[in-house]
Amino acid sequence: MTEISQSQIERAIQTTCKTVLRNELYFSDLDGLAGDGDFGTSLATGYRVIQNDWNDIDKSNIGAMLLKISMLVSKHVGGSSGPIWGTGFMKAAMLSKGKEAVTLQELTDMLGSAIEGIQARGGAKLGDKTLLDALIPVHETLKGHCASANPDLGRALCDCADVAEKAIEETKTLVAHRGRASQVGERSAGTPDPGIVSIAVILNDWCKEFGVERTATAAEVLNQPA
Amino acid sequence: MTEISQSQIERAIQTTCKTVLRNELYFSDLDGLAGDGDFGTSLATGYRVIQNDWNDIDKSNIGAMLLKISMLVSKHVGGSSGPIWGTGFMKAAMLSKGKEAVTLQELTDMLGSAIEGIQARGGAKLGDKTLLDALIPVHETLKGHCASANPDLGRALCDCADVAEKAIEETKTLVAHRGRASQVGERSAGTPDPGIVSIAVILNDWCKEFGVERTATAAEVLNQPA
Amino acid sequence: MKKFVNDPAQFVPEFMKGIAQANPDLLDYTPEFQMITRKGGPNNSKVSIVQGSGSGHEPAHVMAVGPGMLTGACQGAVFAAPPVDACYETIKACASDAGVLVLVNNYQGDRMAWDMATEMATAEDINVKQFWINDDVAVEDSLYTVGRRGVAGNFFVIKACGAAADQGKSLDEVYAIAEKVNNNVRTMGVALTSCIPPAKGTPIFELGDDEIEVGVGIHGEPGRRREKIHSADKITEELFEAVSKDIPFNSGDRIALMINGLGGTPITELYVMYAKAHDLAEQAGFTVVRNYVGEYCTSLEMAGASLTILRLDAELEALLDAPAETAARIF
Amino acid sequence: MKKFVNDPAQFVPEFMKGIAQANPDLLDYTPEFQMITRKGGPNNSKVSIVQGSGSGHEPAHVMAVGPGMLTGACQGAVFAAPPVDACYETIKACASDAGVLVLVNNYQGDRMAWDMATEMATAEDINVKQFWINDDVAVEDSLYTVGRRGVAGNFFVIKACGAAADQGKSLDEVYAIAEKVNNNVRTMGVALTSCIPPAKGTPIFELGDDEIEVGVGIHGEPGRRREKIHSADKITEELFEAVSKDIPFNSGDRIALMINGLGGTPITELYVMYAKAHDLAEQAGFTVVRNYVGEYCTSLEMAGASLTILRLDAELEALLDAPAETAARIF
Ligand SMILES: Nc1ncnc2c1ncn2[C@@H]1O[C@H](COP(=O)(O)OP(=O)(O)O)[C@@H](O)[C@H]1O
Ligand SMILES: Nc1ncnc2c1ncn2[C@@H]1O[C@H](COP(=O)(O)OP(=O)(O)O)[C@@H](O)[C@H]1O
Ligand SMILES: [Mg+2]
Ligand SMILES: [Mg+2]
Ligand SMILES: [Mg+2]
Ligand SMILES: [Mg+2]
Repeated sequence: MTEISQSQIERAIQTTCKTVLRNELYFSDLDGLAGDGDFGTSLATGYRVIQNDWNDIDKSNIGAMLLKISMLVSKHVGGSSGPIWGTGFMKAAMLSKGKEAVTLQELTDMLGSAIEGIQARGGAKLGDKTLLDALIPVHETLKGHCASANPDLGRALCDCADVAEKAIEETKTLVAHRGRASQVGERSAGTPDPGIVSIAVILNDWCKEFGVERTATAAEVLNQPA
Repeated sequence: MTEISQSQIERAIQTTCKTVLRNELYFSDLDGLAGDGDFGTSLATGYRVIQNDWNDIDKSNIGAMLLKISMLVSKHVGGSSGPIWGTGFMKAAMLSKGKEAVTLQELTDMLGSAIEGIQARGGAKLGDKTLLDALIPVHETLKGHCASANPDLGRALCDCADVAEKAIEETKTLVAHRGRASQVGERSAGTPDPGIVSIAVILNDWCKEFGVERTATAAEVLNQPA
Repeated sequence: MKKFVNDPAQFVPEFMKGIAQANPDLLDYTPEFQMITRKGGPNNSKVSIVQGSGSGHEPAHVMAVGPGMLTGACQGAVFAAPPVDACYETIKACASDAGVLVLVNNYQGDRMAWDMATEMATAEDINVKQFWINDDVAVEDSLYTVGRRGVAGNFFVIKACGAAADQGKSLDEVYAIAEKVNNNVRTMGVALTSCIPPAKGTPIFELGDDEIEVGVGIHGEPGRRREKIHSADKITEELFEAVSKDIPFNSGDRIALMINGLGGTPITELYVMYAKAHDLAEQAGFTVVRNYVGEYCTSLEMAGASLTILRLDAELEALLDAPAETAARIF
Repeated sequence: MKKFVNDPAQFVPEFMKGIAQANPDLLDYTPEFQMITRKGGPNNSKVSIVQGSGSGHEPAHVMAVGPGMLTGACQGAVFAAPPVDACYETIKACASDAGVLVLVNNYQGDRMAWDMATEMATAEDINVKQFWINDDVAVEDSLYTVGRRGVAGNFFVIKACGAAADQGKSLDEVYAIAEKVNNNVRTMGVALTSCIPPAKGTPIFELGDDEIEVGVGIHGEPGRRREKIHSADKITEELFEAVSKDIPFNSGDRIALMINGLGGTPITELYVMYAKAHDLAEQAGFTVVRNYVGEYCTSLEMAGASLTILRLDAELEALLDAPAETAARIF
């Protein structure tokens, strides 16, 4: 079955660092519309350390690397994002312990486990207007590709970016039920969720990094700083 | 020699109550231009009590009455105005102890003693831009009238009102050297001193009360609320 | 934004450094985790009490560390829960054979961070219990699925638990006291102005020149409603009504009464409110046994106040009476 | 103007009522003279310390009454000296065979009121001495013919004299301590915003969005200059420089260091300043023996702070150490 190498995962993470740092203010501004405006800064604080400490991160295998990343997040990211992203990396690390490559099925399971962990940690479900509203459809998409005889990684990534982007628009009118945005009640309706936007933007940047052609359509993805 | 009766002094004080209460905000606004804006309120607090307690004030003689008024001021008027006006009434009371009428000379001496007391109390001298810059010329004017063979009370009052009014304009350009206004330095130059204005306004109202014809000319006296 | 700040990103570490420098005999400061602990660390025969939350509520959290109060606390960025590791390190630094009670205001970010930290500490055989404080009556139920917020009532939970722990009570006993205080304490706040988080540089919300936010949260969360400003007495009545009807408190109750300033309101205005609140308490048949007027749980420089009522019994009265010492002090 | 007030004319009596209701075991309140005295009155074998000034500087003045601090104090309207009678009644209520020390900040209105009150009391054979506090270095000389202003250094004069009096020192000895503290204490403040006296309803002065007033007075009097805002460190340096060069203080001095909030500035910003001031003190070779960060002498809700340095000796250190209790308290 189609494999994803450790070096591909490393590239994805390095790309994510750049995406998050470039969007620090933009993500915080989005969070400011209905939340407390700390999302971009909290996330960037962690990814800045990942980028700076990149050479010191244990890369003996995927699991070890993801575990270390989860630890850096736990140490440096505050707010709700620390536990959410830290839990996600931790769960993915546990399913990739000792591995130097993972199959698409394994990657899909890693994401599934991350989603379960995030749900257990924060109690959010689909439709609560959190980044799970992007991650869950992405996970479903990956499951679909796993089921095909000879899955194409590029096609899979492109489809994931599409569903994440779609989630932005689809959840915009919802009222947030989790996180600080949930405490402004109706005021959160009509604004995009910064967590969902961040997932869509990251996936879109991955497409670019891995040479997967795709045209973003959501304003929130197009608007991100160059 | 020309006498001033206790009832005339009572009328003058009652008139002063009305003048001060009517001008509470106006005097405070003037004080606000270069000071702390409490002059009108501080003074009105005292004169309101004098007006309300009027019937209970000991009127067995001029001295007893002025002593009681000095006590009411000491009890109710704060800021610099309490000690200044309280001292003035106290000194005047001491020179009119037991008297049911005073000569113009005695009245002049009462004012002189009040001025001395205020100077001893607050250390201000002529030209420091305080109400002494009105009271001292008024005192000089009274001394002049005393020197005449048969002084005319109405003329004397009118002349006093004139010199007090003149003091407003003459001191406007000075920098205050006493009171809170002195702490704004140069900023006090160009604004009239509220204490001087209050003396001019009171004397002008006494003219009206005692049927002395006079036309006020200073804007600050003309501007007072009707 | 006009504030005494240098680099807004360094605001929290800089003020924590100041607190540490000002209290060398009382506190230890670990900059790596924005953590402050009692000088000399935990006492193995006493339960430790720890807390940690976003910054901006001082003296709440790190300035509540000291004898008779918290054993240790860590701070996140302004209004953001601390990172998991800071929470974990705080538990570890305060680990005691008698156990550790994590006593935190109920917000999602804080809950998640302390949950993870507690799991990590438990995995290392540290005996940890958690308790979530949620005294804010402003938000009744609803949408706000993480539950009611913890605000100034926090002070009473810490004070009572800190005293009980220092008296040698067991972890279960201290936990029971936390429960008792939390069950008997209610708060509601009102904002006259928003605050400005230094890193954000702009107000969290906008209020008109004549508007107040009734039921505001300590991070500037909206409350029950926005209204035209009215007299101190009327505002105090509204807070008193909402708070006293919530449990409800009953005639004959012995109470502690707190008027807490949100950061930008001078003490005199708090006493104007206290005078009214005290009268209302007496009219309601409560006996005001203790009172607290000042800043206990703030929201940066927000102008505003909250009113807290705690129902007392002999045990709680004795615990509030017990001596305590923190960085928040006068002399 | 958004404040917790009812009728602005009743602001002072209402907050004083609140202070009294909140401290029934500590204080007596005489509304007629806006006067607060220690419960039980003066002790005939101890010197009494009294003070009184305009309101708006709380906890200064009436909230400084209590064991180890003032025997009594009275308040005028906001920023206005109290009426003479209030001063006289305060001296009378605190009259002691050991004598009364009137300890007041140096402002014209206050001086005149206390001068008259002192004369009246002396005429009744009460043994009264006066001492005028003038620690503000902002205004150097000049025009301001009533002399330098008294500001936050006030706290140290009260604390030391209060302790000395309670230890049984004679009137002359307590007076000598007031002199010693005043000779060794210096302060300068800075405002980020103006305050609004409730009865006035408008700001005392206007500052641009990026301006600060360096050397501001506690009634909003102008200071040395108006400048663009800069970092907390730079502002603290400027205050430290002005204050420490004034006496001057010398390397090797043992000092008490105070960062005093003017009313609207949160405690965290004060600690950012404290961190810098502490470092500067160490660099200057001073030993910071005691420190005070919080509100001691305010200007209503003004955002701003002042920095105070007091040079210590063994006697003053012991006096600052002595126990004291006032309405300003945490627990
Ligand atoms: N319980 C939750 N589960 C999953 N994601 C969440 C949850 N709460 C918030 N989020 C996501 O986190 C983002 C906000 O992160 P952050 O600003 O760090 O948290 P907070 O809301 O506590 O300030 C939201 O946009 C949302 O996508
Ligand atoms: N030392 C003084 N001697 C005489 N009059 C004074 C003195 N200081 C101030 N005044 C007068 O008092 C007026 C202000 O009174 P008030 O506002 O009560 O005092 P303060 O300046 O202390 O606020 C001034 O306009 C001035 O005329
Ligand atoms: Mg957020
Ligand atoms: Mg004035
Ligand atoms: Mg947050
Ligand atoms: Mg005044």
